[in-house]
Amino acid sequence: MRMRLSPDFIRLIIPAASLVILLAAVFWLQPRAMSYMGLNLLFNLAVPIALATIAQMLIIAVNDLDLSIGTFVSFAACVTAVFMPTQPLLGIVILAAAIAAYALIGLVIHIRDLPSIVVTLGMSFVWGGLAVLILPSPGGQAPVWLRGLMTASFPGIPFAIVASIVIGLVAHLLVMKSTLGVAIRGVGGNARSVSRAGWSVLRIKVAAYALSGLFSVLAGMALVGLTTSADANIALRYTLLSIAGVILGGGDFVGGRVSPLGAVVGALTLTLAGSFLSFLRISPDWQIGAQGAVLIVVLGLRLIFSRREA
Amino acid sequence: DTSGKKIALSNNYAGNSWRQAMLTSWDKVTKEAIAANKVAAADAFTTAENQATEQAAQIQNMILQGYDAIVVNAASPTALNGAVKAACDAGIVVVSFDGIVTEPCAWRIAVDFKEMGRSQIEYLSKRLPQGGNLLELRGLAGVFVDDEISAGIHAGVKQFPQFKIVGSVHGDWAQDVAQRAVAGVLPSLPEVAAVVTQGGDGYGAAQAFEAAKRKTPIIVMGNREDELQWWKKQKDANGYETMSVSIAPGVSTLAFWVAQQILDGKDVKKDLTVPFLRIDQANLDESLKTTQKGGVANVEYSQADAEKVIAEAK
Amino acid sequence: MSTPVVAVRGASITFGAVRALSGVDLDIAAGEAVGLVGHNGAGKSTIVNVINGGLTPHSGSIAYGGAEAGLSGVSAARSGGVRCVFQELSLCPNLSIVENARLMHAGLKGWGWRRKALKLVSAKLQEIFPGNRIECEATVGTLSIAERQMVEIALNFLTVDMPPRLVILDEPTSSLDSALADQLLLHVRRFVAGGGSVLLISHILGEILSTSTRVVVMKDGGVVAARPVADFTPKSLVEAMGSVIREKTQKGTRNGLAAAPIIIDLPPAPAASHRFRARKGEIIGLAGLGGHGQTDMLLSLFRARSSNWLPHKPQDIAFVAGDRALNGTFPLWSILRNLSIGNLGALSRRCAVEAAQEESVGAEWKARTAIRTPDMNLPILSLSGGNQQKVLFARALSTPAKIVLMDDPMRGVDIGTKQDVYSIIRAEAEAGRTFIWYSTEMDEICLCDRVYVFRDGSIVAELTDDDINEHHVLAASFSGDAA
Amino acid sequence: MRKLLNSTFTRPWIWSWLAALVTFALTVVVTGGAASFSLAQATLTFATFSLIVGLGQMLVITLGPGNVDLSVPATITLSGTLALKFMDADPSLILPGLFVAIGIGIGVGIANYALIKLLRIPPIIATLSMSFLVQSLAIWSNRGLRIKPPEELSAFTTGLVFGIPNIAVVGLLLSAIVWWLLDRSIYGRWISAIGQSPFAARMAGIPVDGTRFVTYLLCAVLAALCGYLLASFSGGAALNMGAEYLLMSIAVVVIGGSAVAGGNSNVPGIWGASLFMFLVVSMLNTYGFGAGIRLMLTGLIIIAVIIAASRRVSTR
Ligand SMILES: Nc1ncnc2c1ncn2[C@@H]1O[C@H](COP(=O)(O)OP(=O)(O)OP(=O)(O)O)[C@@H](O)[C@H]1O
Ligand SMILES: Nc1ncnc2c1ncn2[C@@H]1O[C@H](COP(=O)(O)OP(=O)(O)OP(=O)(O)O)[C@@H](O)[C@H]1O
Ligand SMILES: [Mg+2]
Ligand SMILES: [Mg+2]
Repeated sequence: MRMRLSPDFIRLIIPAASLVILLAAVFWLQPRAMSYMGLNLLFNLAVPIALATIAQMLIIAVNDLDLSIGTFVSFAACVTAVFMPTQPLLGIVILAAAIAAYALIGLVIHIRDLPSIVVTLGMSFVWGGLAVLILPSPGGQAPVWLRGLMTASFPGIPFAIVASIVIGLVAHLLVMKSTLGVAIRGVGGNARSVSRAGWSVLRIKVAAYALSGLFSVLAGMALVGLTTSADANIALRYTLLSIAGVILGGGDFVGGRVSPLGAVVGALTLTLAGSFLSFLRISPDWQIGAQGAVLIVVLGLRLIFSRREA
Repeated sequence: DTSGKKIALSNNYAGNSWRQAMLTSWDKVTKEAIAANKVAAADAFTTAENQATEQAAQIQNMILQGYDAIVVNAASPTALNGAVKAACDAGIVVVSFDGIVTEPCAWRIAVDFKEMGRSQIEYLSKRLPQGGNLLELRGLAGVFVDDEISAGIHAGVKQFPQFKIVGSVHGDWAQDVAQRAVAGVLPSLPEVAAVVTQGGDGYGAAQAFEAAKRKTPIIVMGNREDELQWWKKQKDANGYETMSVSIAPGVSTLAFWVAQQILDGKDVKKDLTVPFLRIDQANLDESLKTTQKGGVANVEYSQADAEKVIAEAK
Repeated sequence: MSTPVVAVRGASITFGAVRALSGVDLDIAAGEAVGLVGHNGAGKSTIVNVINGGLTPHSGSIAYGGAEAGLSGVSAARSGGVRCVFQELSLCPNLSIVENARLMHAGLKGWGWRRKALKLVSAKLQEIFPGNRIECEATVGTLSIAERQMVEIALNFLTVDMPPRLVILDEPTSSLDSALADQLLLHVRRFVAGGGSVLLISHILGEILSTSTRVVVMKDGGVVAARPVADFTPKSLVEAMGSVIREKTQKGTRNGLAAAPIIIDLPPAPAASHRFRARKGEIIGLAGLGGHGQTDMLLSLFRARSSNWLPHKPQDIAFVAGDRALNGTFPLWSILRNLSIGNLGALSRRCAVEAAQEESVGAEWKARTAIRTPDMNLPILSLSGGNQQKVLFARALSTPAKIVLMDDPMRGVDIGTKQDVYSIIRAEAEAGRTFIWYSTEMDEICLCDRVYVFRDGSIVAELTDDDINEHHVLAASFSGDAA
Repeated sequence: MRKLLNSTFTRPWIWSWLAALVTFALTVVVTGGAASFSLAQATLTFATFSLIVGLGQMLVITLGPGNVDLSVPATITLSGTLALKFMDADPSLILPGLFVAIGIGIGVGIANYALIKLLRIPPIIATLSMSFLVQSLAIWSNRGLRIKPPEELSAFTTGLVFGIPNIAVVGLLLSAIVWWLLDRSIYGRWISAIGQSPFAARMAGIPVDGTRFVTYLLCAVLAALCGYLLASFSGGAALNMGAEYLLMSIAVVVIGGSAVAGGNSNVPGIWGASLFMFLVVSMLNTYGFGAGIRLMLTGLIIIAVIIAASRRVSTR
């Protein structure tokens, strides 16, 4: 009898192994990183990416893909930086409306049976436009409490690590353990059987989109807390990063197979990959290429662990 | 004595000739400085994509790497403040240039982008005293430089009300995007007397006018070699006249020397300005000669230049 | 008699040009096992969907005995205690069995639902299929088709906060081997004896006759007969369905087979003793319990003989899928395109497909395999399950391939068509084609010239000629040696 | 007649054409009829570049969920840069320069598929990683210096025949070829089958890997071709010349009515969508909206077109 590793386990072990290997490499290159401050500096910018990755994962879990996460996070960051310090109520209302808009997108996509890629592609222009309208040139300011939260120091464990663990656990409970999570993944796995069991696929999808919007908003706020201000293009890269994070974390594009813990680890890995490269001191010409090479190597690692498929 | 100090360049974008020239200048000047034992190291870093978040991470890594000074061309004037503050707190000197940062603990070597925009209109007011229609070619929406230059242009139009902006398009500072955007609006525009630009997009605009078989207006150029070539060709053929203005990519080397001076214990004001580099009909030929084929008109700075700029600011 | 569990009155449904149901009446009372039979495309799955609430009839009505008032569609059916095992598997492959149970049963909620579900499901699985080795925490995607079918059946018989009143089984045995099928039918009888009702659909008439209390026969969207089971014999049942029973296709001894050249010769697997050999023109059966390596063997044979990189011509090997949805049909395409894809090389000139030739080949095979459709250009999904299977069959047979691999291809094909296909296979084999045929049905195994019995992934017995019978096959699949 | 109308409106590509026509009309209303000819010419010219990359992207997207080539922008940049550097304004090297560009496309395509196949990296991430490498190669190879194309080539790419831009004629030719491939050839059937179910395709005897490989190759070659033409057209290659075409290539495919889930695609739609994408920006520029409003409207119009297009198609 051949050994049977549970697919969930395999899903998690690959990103975790990549992270550990990369971290070891970074420590070796730069022993100074092996400190409280060092870990914080290495990982704190991964916190918003991790949140955005969870947001993307929720969409991927229902077999859709969100190309607007980057602009949406930028938009949320702009709203946070512009309104939160002075008119917190208005800021909250706008962000809540944005989450509602996300839910609405889910609704439209389901009712009209539209390809999510196109709708979110269109929405990425809309969010980008709104962000430019709110904040035509970079600026704004992080609310004091948010800045305080994002730079909070815990004794012993750096904030970035605490935050990542909390995000991972909350997402795990939500997506893997809760009934809603089961329903969301069920829609990704076989929407027809979910609806035959008497569920409203529409509601599940709307919930998934709304949750995704919520996590994106949190990502935008976390980002502002770290950078202290926003601009309309601040998080454009999160779209691709979040997709890469989900895949790196062991998720699949279709079939509702996702792993929240893996996604967070994936986000950390991606962030760490960038640092690893700066520590290597490659010629500027090749620094961009090296990012690609690292992605390839990290993803190539999956091969070692997942030889079983074929 | 700064011979043991290490300086890093944090750059967020390498995707155009200007940035490439900037990196080349840095490389050239810092190599000499290291050879002359002025500093111990001067490494350049570029992010994969033009994103503030990535650059913030890059700066945080530089803190870990133990650089004594960080010279940054920032993706956003404010989004790096968190990382810059962390660097300052770690006792690192931060000098920003071109794309400056607003964090008070950092030094700024600023170009007066507003003035760069306004001066274009001023120049045009001399060429076209009776005024005329303007087409404004902008950069990337939501980016600080774009907003500043555009504000300057609009201030200029207020100052010289005989001009009227009849169209404004975003060329994203990319030649082909600019060409496409201009070609798209051109049919809807009345006679255009001049095109005001943000640098480097003039050639694309010229081609769009040519393709649409419209009369070539006065196009303000941005110091790219191909623009200057085109200008010269026009000048030789029919006495075409314009001006060209942009920030010199070599300003990175000025920032380098300023950082070195600060590390050396010099008292340096937080805000310094550099003039932009302007080319006129008179010095066109000369500038063309010194500009690399396919590159950008450039000036590199020496330690003495830096000392002069610092002294002037006092 | 009390109110029926479900009462369908005059239900009609049309899909475009196809009239799938025309005024069907169907009552199912408590304690009744209704056997539903009919040719492929007769409308069986459609009436199932109507009862289940998934399809609203265009005319006619449907009422559930115990349903709460004011509900409609799926929720009305579910509150009326109607459960349904669909013809195509419908579990979420990415979820665990327990999570699938949660989706299917709204009552499984609150803290500790996982533990509760685990207990309920494993108990039910043991009850229906004693001795199974399914782990309830496993992800459904890692199970074999038979195991998935077992899980789906168990989930539908589950009592969470309300016992099921009517369980619909749409061809539940098509992917189970005979031992499992017997266990299921036994459970059905127990369930019915306990006062539940079952609607059982099957093309295997033995199952219908042994298990149901009443038999309903459908033909072309209408009910043509509905009588107690005692009124039917196998022969009269087939006649009621509109097929004329034919002579059972006889094997007859075929001379000269032993001398035919060997075209496949595989060394035995490490643990096994038997070589796998196939001769030109032979029909080889792969028998044994479901999921013991027969499909894997077919897949590896296919992979070894067809290139993944270069187009190979002429095509040497063809495959008929059993699991249509997974590796058979192309859902966006028409019937014609689904049929012709296997043999495009022959239908084209200079790499361009010739429409006229494609049409004519389509028409030819539509006639030969009796595909029930008004137009070959309709989407493949408009066909009933059995008819889709025929298209896959035609796809393989229309190629010039010398070897045809068949992965339990008669799943859900009605008797009339089966007989037709059997004779086509015979004729093609006479003409020199080799068939390698995995089947879960003993009748089909008995049609083969030679049979390999599989257990735990390797061949444990080889049967020839008169040795091929149910007894020997079963003995080999359980004990591992041919009697 | 009614039936004909009905069947036209169920064509997935009709909506992108309608959208293009409406935006054209709305623009011309402002500019006055006289400008319509030059607007049409500009539209045809610039739409062709999106069209050429869109064609390649469409073939890849047809391969099914998760298949998309994100290395298109970098390939455009690299082929433009290297081809122009190779020709160095020498007219006798125009044809060899074209081969250099195509060679680059082939190289990138092979590398892409090697990553996908050998390392089993999902295509989106594989091509993204590859694009970083290719972009680095472009930076390294000439550090962003702008080299002029040969005079003749530049004249050809900006020239007209009977009032139609040469570039558009090239685009028409390429789309005819791709149309034939998709609609008539065995290859078209194969990619469509793979897009619907790779496993079923394999079992139907289709050489799945070979077909997918050729598809990624075609996409990269088309992108490289676009880079060659674009660099020649705009008077030199720039390191950021491809950036625009990442979202653009995907947008024209989906707005054009190809199924994002794969298996179904069409060429006329890409034409309509390419024209539309250029015209939308022109229209909004013409109306003088600010950047924020313009972006928002672009997005809303795209969504509106998609919703309109979805109405009829889903009746099956
Ligand atoms: N995409 C960009 N993002 C951020 N800043 C940019 C970008 N492009 C140019 N800049 C900055 O804008 C200013 C003006 O640059 P400029 O427009 O002269 O370069 P460019 O025209 O893009 O070069 P090229 O013509 O070679 O493409 C500089 O500070 C430059 O660093
Ligand atoms: N979605 C659909 N669109 C068009 N026609 C359909 C659709 N579903 C079923 N049909 C048609 O309705 C008829 C009845 O189909 P149904 O699936 O009920 O047959 P069946 O009796 O279950 O056959 P089988 O034994 O092959 O499963 C068939 O002719 C089929 O082609
Ligand atoms: Mg430029
Ligand atoms: Mg059926």
